[in-house]
Amino acid sequence: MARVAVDVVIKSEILDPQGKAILAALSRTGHPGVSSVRQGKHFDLEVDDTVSDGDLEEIAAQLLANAVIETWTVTRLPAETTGEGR
Amino acid sequence: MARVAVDVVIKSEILDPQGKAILAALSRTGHPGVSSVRQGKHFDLEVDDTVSDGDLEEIAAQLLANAVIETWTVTRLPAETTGEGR
Amino acid sequence: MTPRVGVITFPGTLDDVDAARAVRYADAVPVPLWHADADLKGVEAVVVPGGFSYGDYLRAGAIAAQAPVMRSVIEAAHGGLPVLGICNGFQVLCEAGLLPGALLRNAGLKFVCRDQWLKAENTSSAWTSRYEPGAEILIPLKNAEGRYVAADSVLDELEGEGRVLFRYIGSAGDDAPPNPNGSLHDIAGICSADGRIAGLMPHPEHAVDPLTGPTDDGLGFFLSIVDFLEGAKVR
Amino acid sequence: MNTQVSIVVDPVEPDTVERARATAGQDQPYRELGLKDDEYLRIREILGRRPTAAELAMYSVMWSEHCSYKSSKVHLAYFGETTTDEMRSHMLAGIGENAGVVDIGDGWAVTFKVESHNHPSYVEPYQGAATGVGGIVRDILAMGARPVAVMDQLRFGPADAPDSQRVVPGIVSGVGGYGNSLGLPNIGGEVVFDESYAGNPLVNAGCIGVLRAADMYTAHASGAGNKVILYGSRTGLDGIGGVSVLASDTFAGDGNAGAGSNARRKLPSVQVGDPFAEKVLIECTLEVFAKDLVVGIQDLGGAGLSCATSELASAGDGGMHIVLDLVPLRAENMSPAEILSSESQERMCAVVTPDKVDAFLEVCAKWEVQADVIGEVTDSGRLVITHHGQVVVDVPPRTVAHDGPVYHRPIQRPTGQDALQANTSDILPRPAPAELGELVLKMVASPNLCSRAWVTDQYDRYVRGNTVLAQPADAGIVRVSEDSFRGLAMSTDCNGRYTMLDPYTGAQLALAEAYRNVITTGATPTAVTDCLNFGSPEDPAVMWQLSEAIHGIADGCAVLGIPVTGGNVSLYNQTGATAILPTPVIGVLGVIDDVRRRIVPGIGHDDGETLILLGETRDELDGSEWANLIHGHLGGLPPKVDLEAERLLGEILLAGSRDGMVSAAHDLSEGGLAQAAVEMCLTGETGARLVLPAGADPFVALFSESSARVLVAVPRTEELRFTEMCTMRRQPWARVGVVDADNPDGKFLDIQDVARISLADLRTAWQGTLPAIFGPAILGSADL
Ligand SMILES: Nc1ncnc2c1ncn2[C@@H]1O[C@H](COP(=O)(O)OP(=O)(O)O)[C@@H](O)[C@H]1O
Ligand SMILES: [Mg+2]
Repeated sequence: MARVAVDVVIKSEILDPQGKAILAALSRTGHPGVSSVRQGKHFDLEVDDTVSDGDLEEIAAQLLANAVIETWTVTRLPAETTGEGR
Repeated sequence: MARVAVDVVIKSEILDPQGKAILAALSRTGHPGVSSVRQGKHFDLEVDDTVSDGDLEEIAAQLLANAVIETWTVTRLPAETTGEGR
Repeated sequence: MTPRVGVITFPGTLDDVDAARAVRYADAVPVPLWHADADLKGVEAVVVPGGFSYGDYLRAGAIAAQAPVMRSVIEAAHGGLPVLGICNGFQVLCEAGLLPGALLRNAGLKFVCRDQWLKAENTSSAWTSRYEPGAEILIPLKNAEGRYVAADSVLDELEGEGRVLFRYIGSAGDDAPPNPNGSLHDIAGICSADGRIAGLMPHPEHAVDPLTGPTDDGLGFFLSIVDFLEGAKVR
Repeated sequence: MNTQVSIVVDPVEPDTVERARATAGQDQPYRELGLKDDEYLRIREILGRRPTAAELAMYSVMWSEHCSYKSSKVHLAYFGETTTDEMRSHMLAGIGENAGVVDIGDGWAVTFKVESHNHPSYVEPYQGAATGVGGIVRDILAMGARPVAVMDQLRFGPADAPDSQRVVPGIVSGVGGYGNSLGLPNIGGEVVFDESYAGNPLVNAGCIGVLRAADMYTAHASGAGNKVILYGSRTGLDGIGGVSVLASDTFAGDGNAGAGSNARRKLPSVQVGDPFAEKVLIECTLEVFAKDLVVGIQDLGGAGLSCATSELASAGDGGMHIVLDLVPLRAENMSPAEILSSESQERMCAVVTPDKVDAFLEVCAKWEVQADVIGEVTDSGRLVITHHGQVVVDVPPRTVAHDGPVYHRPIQRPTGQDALQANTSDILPRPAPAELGELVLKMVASPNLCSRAWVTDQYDRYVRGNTVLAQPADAGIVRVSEDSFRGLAMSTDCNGRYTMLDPYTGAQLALAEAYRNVITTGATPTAVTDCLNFGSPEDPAVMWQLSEAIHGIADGCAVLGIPVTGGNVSLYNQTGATAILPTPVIGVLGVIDDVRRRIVPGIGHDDGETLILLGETRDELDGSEWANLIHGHLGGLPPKVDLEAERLLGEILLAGSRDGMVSAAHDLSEGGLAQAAVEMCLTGETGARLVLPAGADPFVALFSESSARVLVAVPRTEELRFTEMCTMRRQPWARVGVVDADNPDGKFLDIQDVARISLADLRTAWQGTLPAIFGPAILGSADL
């Protein structure tokens, strides 16, 4: 069993309405120090040892991300981390 | 200027239908090795030096995540990383 | 003196015209409230209508909950001001902490618009006194994030104190499951302990005239609050 | 391409008019931009020099098929020629404006239009469909109207084709995701599945807007000194994939810019929609209208600023000066060509008198809408655009916006057309009477005839509280405003199979069905729009289909006495060499003076009501859904079209609605009488008994697709009066059954001597199909 994190974000040249709305909210609520927000998707996967990096790449490209407008990163996580703050 | 990643995930006891749907699709498309998928949100922030870790925590807790249903992690990224696959 | 009921408009609010109309149909005066204006204009109750406030891109209602007008509403609500949140409004009230729990993506992952049967559970709240206990009403449901979730302890509390206003019991004219979104305990709406703050996922304001809605079953919410405000009803 | 690198490498020297003069000989990538040699030469002729990169970008996009209608123009002219003054009498704006506008009385006017967004929706289904809705809504807004409803006409490959799993859900949720967020009720549309759309789905989106007749706006920039304000979203690199060749070309050799431009080369010409930005843009725009703050206005759609500036200028006093440095950008160092061609969504361009600029900007600030003065109207007769203080565009605006090329493409009736028409359905084995019951169930469950609820349940039909009829009605109806009972009805239709067999008749059948759908609700048809989806204009056979269809529509409108007020042409819809079925979608707008008398599609008003079939049934099964579903056959001739008969039907239904003689009605189209009867039962959740006319072949009676037919339910007390009216007016009619509301043994559709099917079985068959293929829209807790 391994844990894998896949982060999917909209390509930088493509509009990210979510990020835009959040940035506006932050400046309204007094956080002028934030100059850019992009919202994407975060996936936590649990995979067994049969799943190669190639498989993960394919999974991300085929299912988790939309290659037309998004880019992604695949990260294998050290077993113990839980990926959760508290 | 610093880059910050905030990952927000739904608490494990709460049903995540998106994750379930993706898992189902994965087994249909021949990826039996994946045993669990949870979908959350990923945020890329650009902040200036006036933004403390405390501010980031507040931003995450107040706006980016809802403590009733979600947990989150805040990570300051080394300047150069782009957070994008390709 | 006819009651004055505030109707909030955030950028992205859609059903404010409908909510105002429903208030008028109940012979009260709708008073427009603007998201950026903290002034509640002395209204005696507030409706937070449906829509996609600020786009609802982050989490439904999350950004609206922090708007200046909501800060005033939260304060006034703690002081007993009756508030009804419909759909996005319900989401806003949860995000604002005025009601417990949260509304997540529908179990079916799709936006659902259909005529929904509901069963009245609590008919003593400020917003539901006009309904008979156990009454079944048919009003529109339309949302993508209507799945009510809360910790078991919260659910027990809601059930124990009879704070579930309405439950989903089925849809008109199809074989789809009665619970349209996977809400826990089939919850369609809840209220605060004092029955003054209410949240409902389906849309009573779209069912005030059979010409444009499936029924006029939704009018009860607005008549109830008028009764409440006029003190006509001894609670 | 061998550019004069020595001159063009330096990125600090942009391609200005001055430089264009100095480098007359420089090669330009006009072919990559879709311009033909002669078109490029004409541009050089117009300008008396080579165009700058920015000018080339403007001309190439404005002279494209999509913007210039260069292949269809000569045929579309026929609409004008056939529209009489009488037909024009209620028309406030027609072909040429953003959208047609008709006067509907009481001081109200209506603007409506259907537009295609086919190719983008295949590349990126969700965003393509979403931005399609966004675009048509801005068109309607630009007329000075409040958008009040949307519709969508969708055509896909076979429902069970693998790619449909990607395309169908994506497009449907895109239409819903955008329209729902705007607070516009979706009141109708179409869903059609056919092999020919597999590699080229059709996504047409329609919008209806309402305005006071006196308040109409048009896209023109007059009054030298008036300010040009760009407002809405920022301008980014969206949808400029093609134009990036200019960047790479102009900056060839420059390391960074080269890299950057190569990256841009790969830009998907995909735009991401921001429905929230559009909703705010709508309210903001309606407020500046209400405060009378604008002279002229134009939406930014395809071709972005190139289109808006050149069209505004040429429609006004003919001159305009734009300063690109004032355009708020979302991406760094965009070239003038990129800024001018960007198709970033949710933007509008307004012309405002200087004294009203502040008030205008105030309204925008209230809605948190970015707004900037980017230039002003001049009387120079030229569109001059500067960047970093240098002139990058200096053209006569008309030559960009209106004087594009006009083609007389070769036209050729396909050689196979005769064979196609000769291959009639007579050869197809027909079911035995005993098999008809099963056939009814099979037909109602077919992808083209089954319930559209899986689609329409994803659309908000209630918002704003004026929707009087939406799915599953023949036409959608909305009140023009809450304080009025006056209503608008609209339906759109097209059967591409009929059009394939005979484009002229097929187009008229589409017109006839849309017309019939409107009259079936008790409304009076008033105006027509079209969205002509065809294959490649370079194929003479396709051009024949197009011109035949246009003639069919125009001649049909003349008979019906209602004008075509606008439309849209989408060509190059094909996969490889095979074109889609010719698909001229026709939208008919109707008016109803009192929405309270609308006719509903479901029976159940009263037990024992008589079911009367209006119109004549012939043995017409060529191109039918039966031939398609059971035999995969397409050949022969489409049903006969009789527009006079449709007109008479309209009078009958209007009288029936006015005098309360009709309690329910549903038009007959694909699937014939069987389909209509099933839908009236299921929609009304009430049973019925059908008694087919004596001596009629039950198969033909049930499944023929003869046009000009409507099935109506008539209260017993009104039957005599109604049938006498029909007889008197020579309206063919036949008693074909009764409403069976309180049958003790349950709800059935009982077709005498043929079959008795329970509504439960019919509902399961009718509603089960799309959820089975695309997944249930609703998952109960049980499924979790
Ligand atoms: N893509 C769509 N969007 C909205 N409504 C639709 C769509 N497709 C079909 N509908 C609605 O579903 C109902 C049935 O459609 P259809 O059978 O094509 O109607 P008709 O045959 O009368 O033209 C109609 O009310 C139609 O407007
Ligand atoms: Mg019809």
